[in-house]
Amino acid sequence: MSTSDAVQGWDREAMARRLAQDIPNGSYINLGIGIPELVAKFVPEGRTFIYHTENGLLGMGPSPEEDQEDPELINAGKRHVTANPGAAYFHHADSFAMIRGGHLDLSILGAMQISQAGDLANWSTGKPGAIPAVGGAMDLVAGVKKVFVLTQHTTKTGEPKLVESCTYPLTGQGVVDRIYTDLAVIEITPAGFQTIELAPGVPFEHVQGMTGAQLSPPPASPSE
Amino acid sequence: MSTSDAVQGWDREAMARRLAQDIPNGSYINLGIGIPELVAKFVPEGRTFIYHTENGLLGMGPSPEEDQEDPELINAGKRHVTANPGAAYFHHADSFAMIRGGHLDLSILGAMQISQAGDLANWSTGKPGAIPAVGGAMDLVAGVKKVFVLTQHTTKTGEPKLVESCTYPLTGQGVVDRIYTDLAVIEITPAGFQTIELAPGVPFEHVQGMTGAQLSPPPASPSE
Amino acid sequence: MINKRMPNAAKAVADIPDGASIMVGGFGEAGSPIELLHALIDQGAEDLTIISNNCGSGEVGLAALLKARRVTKVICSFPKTANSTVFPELYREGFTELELVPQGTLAERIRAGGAGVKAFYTPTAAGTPLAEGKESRDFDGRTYLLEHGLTADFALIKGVQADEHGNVTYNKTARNFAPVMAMAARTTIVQSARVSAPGGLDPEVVVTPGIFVDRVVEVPQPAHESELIAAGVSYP
Amino acid sequence: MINKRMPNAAKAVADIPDGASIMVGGFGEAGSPIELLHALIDQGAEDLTIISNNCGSGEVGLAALLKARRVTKVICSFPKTANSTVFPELYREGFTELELVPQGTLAERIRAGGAGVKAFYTPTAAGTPLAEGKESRDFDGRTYLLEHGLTADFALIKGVQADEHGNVTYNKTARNFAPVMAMAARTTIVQSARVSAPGGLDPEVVVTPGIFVDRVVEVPQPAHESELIAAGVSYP
Repeated sequence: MSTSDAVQGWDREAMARRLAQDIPNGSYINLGIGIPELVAKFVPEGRTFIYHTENGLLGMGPSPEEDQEDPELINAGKRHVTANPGAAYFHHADSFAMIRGGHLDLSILGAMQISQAGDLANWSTGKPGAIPAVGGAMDLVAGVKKVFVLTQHTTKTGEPKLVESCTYPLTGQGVVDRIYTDLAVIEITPAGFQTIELAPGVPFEHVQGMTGAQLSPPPASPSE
Repeated sequence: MSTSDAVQGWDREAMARRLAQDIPNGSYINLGIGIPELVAKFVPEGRTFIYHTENGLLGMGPSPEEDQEDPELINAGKRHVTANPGAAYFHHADSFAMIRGGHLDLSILGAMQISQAGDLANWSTGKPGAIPAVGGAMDLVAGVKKVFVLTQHTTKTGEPKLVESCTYPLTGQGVVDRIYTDLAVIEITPAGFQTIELAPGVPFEHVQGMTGAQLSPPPASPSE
Repeated sequence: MINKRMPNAAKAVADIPDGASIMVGGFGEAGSPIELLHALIDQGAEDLTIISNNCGSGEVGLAALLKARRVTKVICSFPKTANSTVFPELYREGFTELELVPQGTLAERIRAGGAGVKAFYTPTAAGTPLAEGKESRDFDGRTYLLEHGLTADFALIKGVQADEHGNVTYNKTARNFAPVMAMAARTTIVQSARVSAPGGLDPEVVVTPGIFVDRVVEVPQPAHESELIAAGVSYP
Repeated sequence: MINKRMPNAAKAVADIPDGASIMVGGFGEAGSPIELLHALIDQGAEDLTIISNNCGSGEVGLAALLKARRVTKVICSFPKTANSTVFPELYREGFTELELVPQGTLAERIRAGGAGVKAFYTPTAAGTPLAEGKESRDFDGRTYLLEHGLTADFALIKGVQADEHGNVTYNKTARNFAPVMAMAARTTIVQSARVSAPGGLDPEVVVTPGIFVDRVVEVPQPAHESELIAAGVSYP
């Protein structure tokens, strides 16, 4: 199975922009490392999001000017950030109380695999000899109200990431609400993967072909 | 059983002064309501004690001048207090983390009954119709490193407070380390009540007579 | 833009329904949100469950809410205080039920509720009458009780300086239960002596981050229980 | 008089014995107590258990302590970072054992250890490989894991402003694990950029109250991991 060159779908920025449209004003959001960080660049007109970084800051702002960096003002990806007006610092137990206690509205994460039951695998390949490292991923998916996955539809080698059941070690069971890929927006429902929207010019059959489990087609009249 | 008029023992202030002598420099102390509060008046020369009040202040100072009172700076007995240099305010979960986590060196409490096994009853008579109220007493005796009871040796009607086993509802089991009364200093040992010291002019037999359980006499050569 | 400011206490508590569970900050009069409580009396909700360390004094604030026969259950560590006559009468009459919880267990249950910790083992109250009916377990030769996290529909708390994002600081020992109650309630309502735009509080000194707070109402000159009682006030 | 000030980092860590368990503050380089860690390398203690979110970067600070083969076990949520080569080698070699704990569970276990909470139920990691060998229990139809409080012999943490009673404040996201580690260690050692007499800190803004701190050492110009690495430093 390999990605067809003829079908382009959304690029990384378009994926992030598409996801951002589905976030209500005033949401408290934790952005995972990588593509999820791009979401902050595409806040829709008239909305304000507040970003939580689990290492102890609510109200995270953009990267600082180069000479304004503080080595002790960083995000979960250990990159320099700033604090917006209205920000607050707190310790790790309080930070994960926000996460575990269901106070955050949305967690946006990358993924290695997502099953049709909403299981997520994104922390380990399970290969012998690999250095295990989990960070806050298991806490986020267990605690945050909604979990959106933002990821390429397939791996770099063209393997499907949306599968019947995960073969990689799980981050959480039945935790994913929606998946935003380069090809489509897909909701996890009791009946499995439900296509909500296709990227422009991407046929449903193509997405199904790139998916390792049954995919329900999008509703007849798109809600857009 | 009634208190003999001929035997005086220590008065309330002398009891508090006697107890204060046994507290090491630098101790973190929670003072119960009533006689225990007097201990702060008798800090031995050269020592500093830091007072914790469970409603959220470490470094509690004495009562303020009359026109300097803040209705929101109070102690656990709801009396106006002050904050010494080096003080800190914190919330109740943190305050009881100090207590339950064993960070306080000493809790000084009043008592209704103390058993020879170190059980303490000091929160309820258990009478039907009484309004139950416990406050932080059970947390203090369960968590603080040492628990000293500071109390009259008998009730106002002459009943012994030191007993074989408590008849009132317990605050904690096996929690008391020492008892300071008007008549004696008594340690709880695996063998029961051990007299450490008698108040000046108080015969051991008198103390035994006022006690509802076997009392071991003080060591032959007093350590004083 | 995010602005959690409410125009007044009445609007802030307007949607509290009959049967709601409400955490009320304060230890004695320190931190008692008198104006929110009086607005709740005016509003009329009844059959309430109140989670609070005390049951108020005199006939103002929390005691006045009880006196108005709006509270059918309290979860509390110390319901009787020097000037407390309202609760004892309602309790003896059988109108208001009491769940008595040791003070530190109450604080920790509220924090657990807010932190997504379902239950925890504590040594407090093991071997006492307050352990009756509770699951216990021995670890390393000591007995611990299983206590469950506590949440509520609403929290009413009192800050000193807040901002429109809901960040809050407190005055001295008025802090007490407020930070953990703000975490544990589905809707947290704060009255604060001052409310600024975002940026008015140093992020290093915020005690309750705004994510835990839903509504903020400015009450510049809050009443103190003891002063109302001394003035002979009986609310309403 | 109470004065927890120590003359220097070497004296502050002098009594840490072989086999000690040590909580080390910091998330990435933010809050990493580099000077205390370097003093511990100089001091020579070995067979240490380190409890920390990461395992350090480059060959300075915590990574240098590992590289000196002093650490036989780490309890950690994310042992590999961009510049981390030391831990992977020791782990593959079998010299350093790893107990992997989700970040929030690690923080909560440390807080529980400090707060006298013996164990607690959390939903994090239920149904994952990190639940293996752990007790689980269903509440209201959801599965929770039983996690145990974590304590240590020592904590090494980094503050920005402290006083001689041991009250501490932190710099921005350098706060991270320090306040809970200070609670959970039997001996807590703080390096702080400034140390004042009692009264130098507003009681309202103290983050770690002095009761949790045993020793304070002033380190006015603390090094940053990234700057040492950029300068090619390999400690010692």
